[in-house]
Amino acid sequence: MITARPESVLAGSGAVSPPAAEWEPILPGLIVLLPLLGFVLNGILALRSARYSSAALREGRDWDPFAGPRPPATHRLPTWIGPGVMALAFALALVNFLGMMAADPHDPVVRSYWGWIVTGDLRIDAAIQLDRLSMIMTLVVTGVGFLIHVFSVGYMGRDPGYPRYFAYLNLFVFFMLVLVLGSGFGTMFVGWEGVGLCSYLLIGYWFSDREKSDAGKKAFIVNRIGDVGFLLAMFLLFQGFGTLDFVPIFAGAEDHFAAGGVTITAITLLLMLGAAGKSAQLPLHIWLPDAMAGPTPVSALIHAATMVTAGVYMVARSSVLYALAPTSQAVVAGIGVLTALVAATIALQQYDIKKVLAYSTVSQLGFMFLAAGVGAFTAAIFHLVTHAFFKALLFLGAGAVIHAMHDAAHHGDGHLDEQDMRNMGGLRRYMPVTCAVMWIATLAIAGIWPFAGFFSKDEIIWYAAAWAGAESNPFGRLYAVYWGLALLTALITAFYMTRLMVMTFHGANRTGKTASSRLHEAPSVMTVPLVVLAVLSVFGGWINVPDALGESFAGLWGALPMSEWLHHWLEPVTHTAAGIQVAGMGEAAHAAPVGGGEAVWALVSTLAAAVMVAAAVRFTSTRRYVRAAEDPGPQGGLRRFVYNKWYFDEVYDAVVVRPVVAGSRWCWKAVDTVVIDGFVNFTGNFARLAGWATSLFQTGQVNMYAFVLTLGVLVVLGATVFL
Amino acid sequence: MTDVLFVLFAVVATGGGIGVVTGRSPVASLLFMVATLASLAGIYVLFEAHFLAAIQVLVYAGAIMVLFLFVIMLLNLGHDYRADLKYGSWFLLSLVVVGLTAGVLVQGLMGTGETGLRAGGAEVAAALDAAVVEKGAVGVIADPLFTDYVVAFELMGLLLLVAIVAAVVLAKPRDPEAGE
Amino acid sequence: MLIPALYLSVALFVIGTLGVIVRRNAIIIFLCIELQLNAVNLAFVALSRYTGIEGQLYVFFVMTVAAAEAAVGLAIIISIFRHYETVDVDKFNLLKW
Amino acid sequence: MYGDWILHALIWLPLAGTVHVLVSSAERAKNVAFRWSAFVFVLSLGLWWAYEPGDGGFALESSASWIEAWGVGYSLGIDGISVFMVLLTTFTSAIAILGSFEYVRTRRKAFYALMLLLEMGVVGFFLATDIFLFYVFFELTLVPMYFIVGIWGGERRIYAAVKFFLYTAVGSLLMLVAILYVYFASGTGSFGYDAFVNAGLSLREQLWLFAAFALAFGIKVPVFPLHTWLPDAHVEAPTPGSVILASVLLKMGTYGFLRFLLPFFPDAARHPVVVAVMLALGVIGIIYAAWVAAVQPDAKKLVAYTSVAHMGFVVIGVFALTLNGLQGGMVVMISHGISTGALFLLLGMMYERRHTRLIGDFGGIGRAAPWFATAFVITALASIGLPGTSGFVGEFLALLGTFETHMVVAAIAATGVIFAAYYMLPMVQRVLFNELDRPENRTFADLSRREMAILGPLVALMIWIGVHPTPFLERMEPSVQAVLERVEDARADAGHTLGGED
Repeated sequence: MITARPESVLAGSGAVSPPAAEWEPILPGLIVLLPLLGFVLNGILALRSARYSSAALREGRDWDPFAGPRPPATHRLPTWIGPGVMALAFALALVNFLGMMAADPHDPVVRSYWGWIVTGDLRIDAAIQLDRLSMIMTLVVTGVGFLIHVFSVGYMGRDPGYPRYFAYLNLFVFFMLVLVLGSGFGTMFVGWEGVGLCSYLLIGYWFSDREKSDAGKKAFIVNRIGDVGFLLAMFLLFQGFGTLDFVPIFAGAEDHFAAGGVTITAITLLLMLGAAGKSAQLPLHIWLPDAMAGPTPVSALIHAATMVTAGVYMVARSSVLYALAPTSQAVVAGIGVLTALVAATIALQQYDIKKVLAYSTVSQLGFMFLAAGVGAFTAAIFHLVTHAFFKALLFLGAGAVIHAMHDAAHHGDGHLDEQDMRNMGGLRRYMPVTCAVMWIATLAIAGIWPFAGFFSKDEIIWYAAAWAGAESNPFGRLYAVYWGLALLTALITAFYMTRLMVMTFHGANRTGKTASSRLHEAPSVMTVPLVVLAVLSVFGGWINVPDALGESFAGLWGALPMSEWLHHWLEPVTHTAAGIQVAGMGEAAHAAPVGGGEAVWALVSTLAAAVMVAAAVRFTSTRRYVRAAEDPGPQGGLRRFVYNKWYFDEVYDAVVVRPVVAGSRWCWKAVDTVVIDGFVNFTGNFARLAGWATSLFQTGQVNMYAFVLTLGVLVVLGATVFL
Repeated sequence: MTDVLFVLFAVVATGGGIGVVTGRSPVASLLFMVATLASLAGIYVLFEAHFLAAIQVLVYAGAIMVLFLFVIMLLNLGHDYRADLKYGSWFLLSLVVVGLTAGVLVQGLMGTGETGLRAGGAEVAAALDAAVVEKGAVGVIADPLFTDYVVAFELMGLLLLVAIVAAVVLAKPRDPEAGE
Repeated sequence: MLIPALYLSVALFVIGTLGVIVRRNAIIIFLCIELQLNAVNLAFVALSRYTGIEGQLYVFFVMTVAAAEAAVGLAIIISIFRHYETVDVDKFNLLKW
Repeated sequence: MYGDWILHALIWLPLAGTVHVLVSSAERAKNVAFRWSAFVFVLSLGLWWAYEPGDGGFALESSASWIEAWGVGYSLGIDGISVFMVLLTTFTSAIAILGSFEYVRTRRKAFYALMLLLEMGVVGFFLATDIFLFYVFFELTLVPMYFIVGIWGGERRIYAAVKFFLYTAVGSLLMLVAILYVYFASGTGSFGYDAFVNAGLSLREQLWLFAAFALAFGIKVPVFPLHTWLPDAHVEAPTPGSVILASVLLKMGTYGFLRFLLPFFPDAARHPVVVAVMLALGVIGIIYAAWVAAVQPDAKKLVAYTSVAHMGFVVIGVFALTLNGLQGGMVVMISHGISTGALFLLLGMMYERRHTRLIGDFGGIGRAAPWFATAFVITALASIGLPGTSGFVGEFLALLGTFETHMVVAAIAATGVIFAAYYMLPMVQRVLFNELDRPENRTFADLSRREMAILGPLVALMIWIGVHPTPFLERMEPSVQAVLERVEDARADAGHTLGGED
């Protein structure tokens, strides 16, 4: 049943292909299937428990599964099933990863299970591809996913829809793994839309709330706009290659397309449209902040660590194609850096703790696209990984804060928005662990040495500079601008993150007297994942310490064999793209950055970030905040403009949504009802009118009938006789 | 001789026909009709159709006309003597149309009939006469009726049966008590 | 004699037609229809001398149909009369709905 | 074991069922009808194995003379295209009958008799290989549907039924003229399928005849400007009527495209103007219907318009004249039959419970009826073509096939994917999600066992076709290929035809 496709032999037939060590993955399909199993089991439990709640609803009483001394089995079992399958999947992924490291294979291993769509010359297999890139992603998805599942046990433990929550979450991981492990664009698209579905379901998890289910819907529809781009790109690829599998496409792309040709540019731009939808990049970023309506662990898993990075993964996966289309790369980088900047400015003025983090995510994703746009695909993946660690940590930390605020709000005086930072302040006293780990994440995202974000973000900015300086880069000046914007954004990032921390954890408490007495640290089932993620946020960056830094700080780094480990690990995946880029722009692309060595830049940027952090601490802590209910909101044009998210939603509403709805109404009321049905009914009425006119001849007078009959006979006879 | 008789019968038949149309009372029209039927029976004899002539008188002039007469009397019609003939422009118009129809028919007869029909007519007539001699006036009709046309004949019987039932059902006075 | 008989047939037929068109009394209309039938019968009988015995057979059938028709038709007239107290075809228009 | 008798049985057994229903009591009618239809379905399942794809020609053929003087035959046969249509018909008929148990409460005998009669007509239509016979069955389906809408329908049922009847009749009469023209032009004195395929028509003739056939089938499909009968008929029809209408009757149009239109008039079918017109109508149908659907207050009308959009994918798939496009069109037909049928059943269940179809009257049903909501969401997702469900496979292939020959058309049609979400998700939200603010919705009963038995197989099929469509694709491929080759062969020797004419 399980057979290796012969194509796997063809893989990497490009430049240098050292004889690959034989490597047999252990039950790779099971990694994907385990979360699906979890979904099925939890789904059954969810449907069972829903029967009880709906029955109670019909009888007009409330059903609280946690009323008794022990919750029912439907609410106990998911605790073990949900995180359990994730633990197993992670363990299996880890085993396979270690096996891969040991064997160090050069070529991807493709496992095909069945022919999914097989017709004519089209063959899309239900197949998974294990290579260095997909294994890294699998580890992130299952690893971070597992931690978030564990955190969810604490966060969602008292929710009546507990089993349903885990069913969706497991289903999401399943689709995410399909996306990551799929062996071709076709398979990837299954995961691509599948995660969109789960995102839809999870954002609208509390579906009785209109706003939340609106947000889910918005996410789905905006994602679909991107998906159309993905679809069309697939069609173009199929037309070019007759297949959608990664291996033959990437192996043949160089021979097939002229660098910078129209087709390849179209393909990559369309793919970028898909990526922009999924990863919330500029024209299509509007859904992600709304998506914060979902439970906070969902925001951590889907809207920070994994799903939204799918676009980056896809672009990195298609590195060969992008390397062949410099124009598209410029567009990708431009979209990325603009998104990063816009989102960062918006984050400056938000008060909702999750909204700040959401815009921060959009901004960081922009950085990843910038990386892909400057050909630094490894850096993109590197930032993706570190971002998964520290952003998941930030979201989960925010979740812990909201969790505490939620309990406080229940006992507080009057209405209290539990996510509004103006209602927080001074939480450090109540939740020291959360505060500590979130500071680590903040320093990581701000780019302070030696936290994870420093290495990854710095690499991106460095590459942008390198491309701006590359002599034969047709868009050199553009890249210089990008580089400047990226730097600016990095500084803003440090500022708004510090603002968030100070507003939440420091200064005076604004929760209210009665409420603040209920504030508490999260239970250990939530804090342990936080601590694990904090550790990863510190050390995660060490997997790709630049050689330049390694040399400059030889004494410090000599002990670590990790120098540019990720870069080397991904080499088989990215070397074709790198080769193309080197051929196109010369070695300069990877040589000296603008004005000086890498180590110098690293130092400067760390210092700059540190200054921003200090400035933000000073600025924020000296400012007096009032509670949300009493705050009139930001004053002044620019602030209001930023606070209202640059009015993107309003503009889209006026330019897209309203015209489409109005057009729909017009089609219905005018075209369908008046024009087409008008014509149809006219023919009907015309026939009726003609019938009425003819019926005037029907007098009921027999003599008349006989006369007309005779007349008819006369005519017929006359015709036969005389004609 | 036959020609004379034919002319006589033809005149009576035509006159009777006109009488039917113009008769002032139903009974008068009926009697004119009987005259027409009788003279037509005479013409049938001239054409050697003895059996038809007989049933023309018996069934048509006798039975059917009497049925008409019964109905007229049953309904007590004809006392008002109201002229139910439509005079005026309607009559003239009808006359024109009917006249034209007659003209067209005559034209058709003159154009195609004579020569075509006369040819070969003699042998058929002779054969027919021989058959009458051989089988008798009834036999000559009965023979094909019960052989080649037996299905049609049986259907005729069925039709008559249906007609009788229908007539009974239709003419039966509706009993208001039955609540139909 | 054939051709004169056919001319007579034509004459009787059109007279009958005229009667159907211009009379109001349903029974007389009916009689005129019988007249038309007889006109056709005459043509059949005349032509049977030139085409064969079938002409006479048709006359036989026509007579039978005429008898059936008379029975049903008169029954209809009776039932109409019961309802309308008249047989003037201008007084009722059952053929119009 | 399975000989040509199976085809005869599939046509005549529903008729036997009709008689049986008529002689049984009104109470038992539904059970009798369901058993007959279930029996027919089980019998037809054998075709899945009995039909061997082979060269794509007709299998299990049988032929008898019917009206000898005109060369009319009672000829049946099955190929990779019709086998799925027949299975879909027998399957949805059984499901629809089962789904009508609660809905139909008056004149039950007549209703079930008509349902079985309808099944017979549709199966006959799909199996006939004689054009005269096909036409007879084509018209035969019209009558039961007319009565089903007209008697058991909603308030404006008469208008809807007459509209449905007249629309269809207009098209089919023109087609009859066209059929007779081909019959006389072919000069073989036969209504057999091969005689029509090899009629040797000139391009000019083909274009006119194509127009007549396309009108008849286009009304059935329905193609864009001819679609307004559909929303009315769907809204007024009783649930099982809607199910059959959407699942099967619409497929008669697109099946007609594949079976008759393309093979009979290949030169016309690939005439650039014709292709452009048909593709344009298909694309307009996709976008336009999606837009109109999105603003419907009546859930049933909304789903009715989505049918137009889905069938638009079939139209572009077919007239792209590529293997993938045709295959995709076929899969969309099957998938639409299942998912839209299921949607109509779900709407019927909503109507049975609340006696309203207005979307605004619902809200928060997901809390009151979780099983119902689950089935609804899965079906809606299949309808908008989420990968892993049947809808995706079809739309993907149809779009891919179209893209191969007409890039711009496919690109525009692909936006239909967005608009599918635009019409479907708001309905899902407003029915299932949002606040449960109406007290009468609190007692909205969840699925009964019978309803689960109805929806279960449908949902399973949606997922099966979505996950593993290959058994379907490989069975239909040779026949679809044969249609395509017929069109392309004509292209090969069309040089002189084109030169000679016009």
